[in-house]
Amino acid sequence: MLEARDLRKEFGELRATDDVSLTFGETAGEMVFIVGPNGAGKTTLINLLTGLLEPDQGSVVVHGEENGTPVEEDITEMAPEDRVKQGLVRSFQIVHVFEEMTVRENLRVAVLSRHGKTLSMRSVDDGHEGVEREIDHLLAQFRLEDVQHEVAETLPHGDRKLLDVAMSFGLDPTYLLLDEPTAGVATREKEYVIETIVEASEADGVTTVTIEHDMDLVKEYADRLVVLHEGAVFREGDPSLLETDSELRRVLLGVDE
Amino acid sequence: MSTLGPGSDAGPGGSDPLLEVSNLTATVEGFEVTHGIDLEVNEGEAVALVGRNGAGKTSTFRSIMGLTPVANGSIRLRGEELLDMRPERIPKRGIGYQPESRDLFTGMTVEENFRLPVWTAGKARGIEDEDAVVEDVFDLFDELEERRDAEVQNLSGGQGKMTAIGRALALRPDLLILDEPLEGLAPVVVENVKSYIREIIDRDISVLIAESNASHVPEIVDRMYVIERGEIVDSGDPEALSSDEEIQMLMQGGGE
Amino acid sequence: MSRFLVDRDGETRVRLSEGMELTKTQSVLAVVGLVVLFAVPDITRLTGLSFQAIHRGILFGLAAVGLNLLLRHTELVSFGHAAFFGVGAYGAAVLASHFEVSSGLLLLLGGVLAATTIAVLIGYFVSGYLDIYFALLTLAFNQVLYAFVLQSGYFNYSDGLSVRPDGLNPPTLFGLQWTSTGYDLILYYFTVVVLVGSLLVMWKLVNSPFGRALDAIGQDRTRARFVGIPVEKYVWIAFVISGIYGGLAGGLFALLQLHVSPDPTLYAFVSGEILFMAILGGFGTLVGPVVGGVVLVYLLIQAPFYVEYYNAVTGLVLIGVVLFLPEGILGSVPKIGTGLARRRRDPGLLRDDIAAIGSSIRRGVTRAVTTVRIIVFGVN
Amino acid sequence: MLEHVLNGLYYGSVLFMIASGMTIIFGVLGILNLAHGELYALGAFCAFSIVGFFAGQVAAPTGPVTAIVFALVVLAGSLAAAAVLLPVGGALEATFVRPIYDRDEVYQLLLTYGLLLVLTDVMKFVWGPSPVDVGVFSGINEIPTTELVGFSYPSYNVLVILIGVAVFGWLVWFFDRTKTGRIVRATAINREMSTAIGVSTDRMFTLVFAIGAFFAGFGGAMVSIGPGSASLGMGLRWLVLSFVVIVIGGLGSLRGAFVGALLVGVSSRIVTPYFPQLELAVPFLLMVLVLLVRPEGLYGTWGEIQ
Amino acid sequence: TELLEGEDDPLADADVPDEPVESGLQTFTEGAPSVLGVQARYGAETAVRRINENDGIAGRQMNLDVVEESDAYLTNYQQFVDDGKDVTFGPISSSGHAEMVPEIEAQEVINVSTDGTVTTLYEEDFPDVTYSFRFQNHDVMEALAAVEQAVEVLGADSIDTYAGINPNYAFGQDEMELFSAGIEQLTGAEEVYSGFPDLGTGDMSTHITEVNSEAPDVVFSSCWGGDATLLLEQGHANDMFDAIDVLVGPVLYGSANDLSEDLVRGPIYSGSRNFYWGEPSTDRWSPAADLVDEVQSEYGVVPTAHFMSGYGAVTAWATAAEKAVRLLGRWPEQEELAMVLENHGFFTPAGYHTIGADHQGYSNAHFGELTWSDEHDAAALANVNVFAAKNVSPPPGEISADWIGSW
Ligand SMILES: Nc1ncnc2c1ncn2[C@@H]1O[C@H](COP(=O)(O)OP(=O)(O)OP(=O)(O)O)[C@@H](O)[C@H]1O
Ligand SMILES: Nc1ncnc2c1ncn2[C@@H]1O[C@H](COP(=O)(O)OP(=O)(O)OP(=O)(O)O)[C@@H](O)[C@H]1O
Ligand SMILES: [Mg+2]
Ligand SMILES: [Mg+2]
Repeated sequence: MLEARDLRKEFGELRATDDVSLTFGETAGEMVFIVGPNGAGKTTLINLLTGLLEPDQGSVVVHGEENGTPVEEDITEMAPEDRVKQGLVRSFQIVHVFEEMTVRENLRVAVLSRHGKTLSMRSVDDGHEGVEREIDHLLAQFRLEDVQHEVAETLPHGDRKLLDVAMSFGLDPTYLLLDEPTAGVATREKEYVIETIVEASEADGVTTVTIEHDMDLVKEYADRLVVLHEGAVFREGDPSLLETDSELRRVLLGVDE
Repeated sequence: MSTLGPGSDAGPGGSDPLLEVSNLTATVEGFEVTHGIDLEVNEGEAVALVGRNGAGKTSTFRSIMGLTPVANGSIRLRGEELLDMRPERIPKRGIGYQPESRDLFTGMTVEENFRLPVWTAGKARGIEDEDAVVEDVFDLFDELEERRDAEVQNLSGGQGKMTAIGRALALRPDLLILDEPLEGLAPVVVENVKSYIREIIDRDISVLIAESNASHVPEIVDRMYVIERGEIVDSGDPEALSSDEEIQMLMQGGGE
Repeated sequence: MSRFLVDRDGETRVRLSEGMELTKTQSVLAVVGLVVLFAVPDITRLTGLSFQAIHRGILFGLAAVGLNLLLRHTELVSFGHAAFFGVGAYGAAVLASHFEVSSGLLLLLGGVLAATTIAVLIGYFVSGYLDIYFALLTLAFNQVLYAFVLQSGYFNYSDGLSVRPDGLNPPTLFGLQWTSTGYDLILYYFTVVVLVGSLLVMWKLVNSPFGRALDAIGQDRTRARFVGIPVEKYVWIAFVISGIYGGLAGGLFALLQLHVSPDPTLYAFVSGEILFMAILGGFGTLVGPVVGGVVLVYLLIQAPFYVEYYNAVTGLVLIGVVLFLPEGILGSVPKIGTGLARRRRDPGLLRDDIAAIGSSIRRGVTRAVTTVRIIVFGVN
Repeated sequence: MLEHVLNGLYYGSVLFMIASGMTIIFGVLGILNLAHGELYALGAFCAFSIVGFFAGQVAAPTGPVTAIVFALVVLAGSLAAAAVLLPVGGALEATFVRPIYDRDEVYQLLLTYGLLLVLTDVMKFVWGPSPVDVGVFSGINEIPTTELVGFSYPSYNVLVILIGVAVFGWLVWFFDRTKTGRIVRATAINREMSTAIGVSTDRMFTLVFAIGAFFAGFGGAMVSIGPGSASLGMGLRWLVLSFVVIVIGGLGSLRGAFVGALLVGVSSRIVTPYFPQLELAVPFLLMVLVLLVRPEGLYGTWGEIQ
Repeated sequence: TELLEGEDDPLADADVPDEPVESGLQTFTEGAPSVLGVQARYGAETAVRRINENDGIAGRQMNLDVVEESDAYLTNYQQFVDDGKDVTFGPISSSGHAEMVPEIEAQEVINVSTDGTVTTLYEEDFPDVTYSFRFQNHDVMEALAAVEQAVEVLGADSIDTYAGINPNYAFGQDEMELFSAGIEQLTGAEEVYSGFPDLGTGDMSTHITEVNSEAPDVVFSSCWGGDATLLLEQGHANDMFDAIDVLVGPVLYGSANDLSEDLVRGPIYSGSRNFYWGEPSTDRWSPAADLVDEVQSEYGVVPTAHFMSGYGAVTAWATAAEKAVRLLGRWPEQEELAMVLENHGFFTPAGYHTIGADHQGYSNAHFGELTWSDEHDAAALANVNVFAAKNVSPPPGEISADWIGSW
């Protein structure tokens, strides 16, 4: 279980994250969606959880179990790469991929890293069979086989986004934090993405936290909904809130009822 | 008359279209991204270019502004070929451009972002009273009035979009090109921006808009083109086209 | 297919070891390169080219190969590689003149160890910096080191130290005391062996997962971090490796010059030169920096013997490479190759080339004249 | 102590004039111009010829009034010398630098290094291989500022400090207050959008390069009419020091360059008498310290460089 | 020829090749140190020109190639040897010379260095060499001549404090050390400040300020070239010459062509190396008497000490070669010529020189007051003192520091 405790982040005057306390993955394989208006602090929250930003206050805690007794570890100070090793993995709203590598090479870096092989001196072309098979699997999962030898920077926007998400999957996450994984992805591919997320959470018990603007998707897939507004948690609960909570509908959708 | 009307050298407005793009093929880093685009914007008309991500809308606009190399074709403004022109002359001929990403002049205030085009192209656009033009823009976007001295990087998404549109307007353009002016905005903000665009059109400025979400389009424009894989596949009345099933299928890939 | 030939992508390749394969053209080029390297002493005797200058160029080229690990893969521009070159050289010199160590190999080892230590230290501080801040921070450490050596009696100030353990004779190589010419030759062949070995190691390195991780860091640090790569640590390791190459080159340089003083080894401009060698030869290639090293050193050292305006000659060569060989000397070879092949088939293209060069020169001149006119007379 | 501080301010002012040109070129064009030191040297050589000619037209000073006239003539001469750098800088930018803006930045390094070497030999061709000195320094020192300061101190140094402050003031005024300056800044921030509002970016870049060259040349003129002389290779030391200054100050920041230059100047002049061994290392140690504490330099960024 | 007079000329019958002697000089040909190097080049070229106008060396003409020494001393020397030079001259740089000595011994082609003033080079580092020589007088001589001059001007009793401003590299540090040793030995004076501005710096004001505040009796400076001009300019501007009693600087005079009339005012003394102007007397020996005019009309400058370094290095070798031919009846081998060069004595316009058994040059040292010469439109020296070689340089084989200690 991943927990945000009283997280606060300020940019000058602006409080982008305002004492947020949340837990994710109380039940393994939970699918949480984070929604909220532009500038609500969604991305900032994920940045704090994954270590891209340091909170001004509060902590990030991972709960686990050791010999049957629950243990908690404060990872607020932990470097992002070490969080990744703990299974805390993310994708980016603004695509971050290795621009000059092909799709396959991009995935290879992720998979090699997961296997802890990045210090190996064995040639990448030979003898990392398991790795190559995993890459093939990822390529198939995200329908990227056709472009596997294309260089990332020449890909259309949608494919780049897919690649970004695919790399996160290649890291074998326990907690997967996805920042608008479907934004800018065409309808058909959107479904692959969501389905892959569902598959991961159901089959592998991955807890996913997804930022999403498309309320139809949220309604369909969310186990739980978190609404952020002006940096703070505005609502938390069942996705049906989107239909029933008029205050929420006003803030989020601009619908006055 | 409003100082925001078309510039002094507005032509007699005969049957010639204001902007005529024909057989345009643009290249990005050696790749053809549009193939033989034909489109027209007449004086006082609002036209939309609609298509999904990667269809070639931005590339077409950038070609018009001289920012993306053109392999083939012609782009004429009132009959004058823009392709032979150095890119910085194009705004001076009367095209104002709001790019897809905000691309504001960061570190400068909102007001300065409005003054800059007047300084650079004011003479060519026949602007005599700089302040009047700037005040007019602020009149149009009165939310920006109180943010006048804010540096633009501190603006919210909606305010930034408005500043980008206002900067294009400060040129006193004859033709305003808006690349996805509604994208990435909260639904509330979308409504506001839409009404501004209608107001601009009411001031006799021709408008060319790119949209990846066809649902907004009928409320704003007179006519629309549908672009797919770098080619114009359809054009006509926005209401009719938007309800067309096939077009809807095509558009579903559109962004948020 | 035999043990040494493999088929990949429909092409037969020569396989050196696991994961190290060369295409046919590459193998031919490699063999030719090796033959030329080993024949340098004879070639220079026959042609009157300067043997010493080529030897020196190869050493700087070796340092540039190390620097290129940072430049090409982590995309960091180091302006401070003379630090390792210089410390490598001084390491050897101190052992020879203060401790009278007479074995050349021990001196070299000492130099490399010293350079490694310095690289570990400097790398610790700079590995978190990017772009020009990285460049200038490395430069600053380089200059601090230079100033320190220049001020220090232990290093004999600007006069530097001799690398002659007994005061007069060069160190022993492989346990033997050689005559002057013999020493130069043996040292040269030793250098070539070291060079080839270092290139193979570098090749292995950049084609390993570690090399890919460095590429990843260079292309997107944030992403690299979020696939679990400890970015600073890896940059640090790469920095040290590239420092070791610098130290190795510097140690060999000490053995070649037999005297080490601060200006030719430790000064910031030497750092610049090492960087320029990598770019000149083609920093996108493995061997390019060596070519760049030989070319630049040769120009810098030998041009004064032939022309009065030798700086301008070197400068024009560099400008020419930048404008006409966009990937550096070696990096542009494939393009030139295909270009030449096309021209052989269609000589008419040659005329176009000449016309193109002519018009580009004309355009440049017109632009410059217009500019001057605007600035001077304020009119267009 | 006060004298050491003044010495530092004097040194820092010269440093600023050279570094300011570099920081402008880097801030707007994104080019780390290695040939900048040679532009500075060129200014020094031009000052030798032009100031020498000007000064030859007036009699050597005999009293305070003639000294002031003399100083004005010399100042006019150095401005004229620096003005030579305007077309030179512009032409260099248009012919050599412009074709490579879109290339990998390392090629810019190699190209400007090539220019550095060529410029050196151009100067060798025009002025010969040996150093030259106009020798008007003592004439300017006839201006009686000594009484103003309250103790014996060279008037020239005071003059240079004043000029340094004036140059800084002018640059800030130009980039912050004038329309052209604001347009240049806008161009630096976003090249494409500047084109889209009608800016000729080519011309702006040429202008900026020319201005940068002008200040390098003016700095060179200050050194050459001062106690120093103009010699081939004089630019290298200042090139490296300019790097240090603009990095300490924060890339692309004029204010940073000013503060950085004065900081380097004053600290090295105060430290030197007590720790003579540190004279060479002080600027670099200062830079390392500043960067370890503030990795982005003292002042934020200016222009498009992050 | 000038070099030999007499009826039965052993040279006429000597077995000497026809082709010209090939020689190479490496020196600083551009930039700040060219103040020294260009003079050395002029000197070497003048010597060669005079040799060739006078039927060469035992009938052989002499060619001279010049190359910039930059920091490629070793490669330069090797290239000269590869090109088949019979002899090489230079460099000026001290570290460069030190670096070259063993290589010269290995290549066995004589090199006569023009400067290369590392004190310990021939005393301790290479006491027993064959092919490597240094024309320049033992560099201890310049620092000690400066000591003697200071004592001569002020008197040993009135020198209580001294200071130094010297360039920040081995030469400057060596010179200051020697000067300190000498002046403390002679007067018991105390060092109050010693600063080392960077070589080729643009500003020395901080050191001058410090000297002013200490107001020592004597300031010693081994600054040369642009640094010398800078020191004098800033010294005047900061009224340093009011604060101190004398400035002694052996290499200041090297900038004779760059100093202006107002700069040489004040208690400034220079000279030392192979000074030849007015002292030694030039009126009876035409090679000396014509020299200044010849150089002025040929190059537009007055010759300085480094001119004599170039001139002397060439002359040392050429006269020795001719002596060897006369002795052997044929052109000597390198080794034979090297033997002749040891303890070889010869004249230049700067007086009589010998190359000691330790391979370095010895001659009288001269020191005088810096003045202005309207005739030559350049700086000159007046009231020149002559210090005999044995008073300012240790005998061959002795270590300078020990020798000074024994004063
Ligand atoms: N580095 C920063 N410096 C200053 N302000 C920042 C920074 N990063 C984010 N902000 C501000 O913090 C607020 C929250 O930003 P955040 O990116 O978390 O929003 P979001 O909810 O992800 O919005 P969107 O849906 O538009 O992506 C915004 O007002 C933003 O402008
Ligand atoms: N730098 C580039 N290199 C290669 N291809 C590119 C590059 N930039 C754009 N493209 C390609 O050009 C095509 C057209 O892109 P364009 O930006 O014009 O589309 P668009 O219709 O504006 O899409 P969007 O709705 O996402 O803004 C796309 O297929 C894109 O992948
Ligand atoms: Mg976000
Ligand atoms: Mg677009």
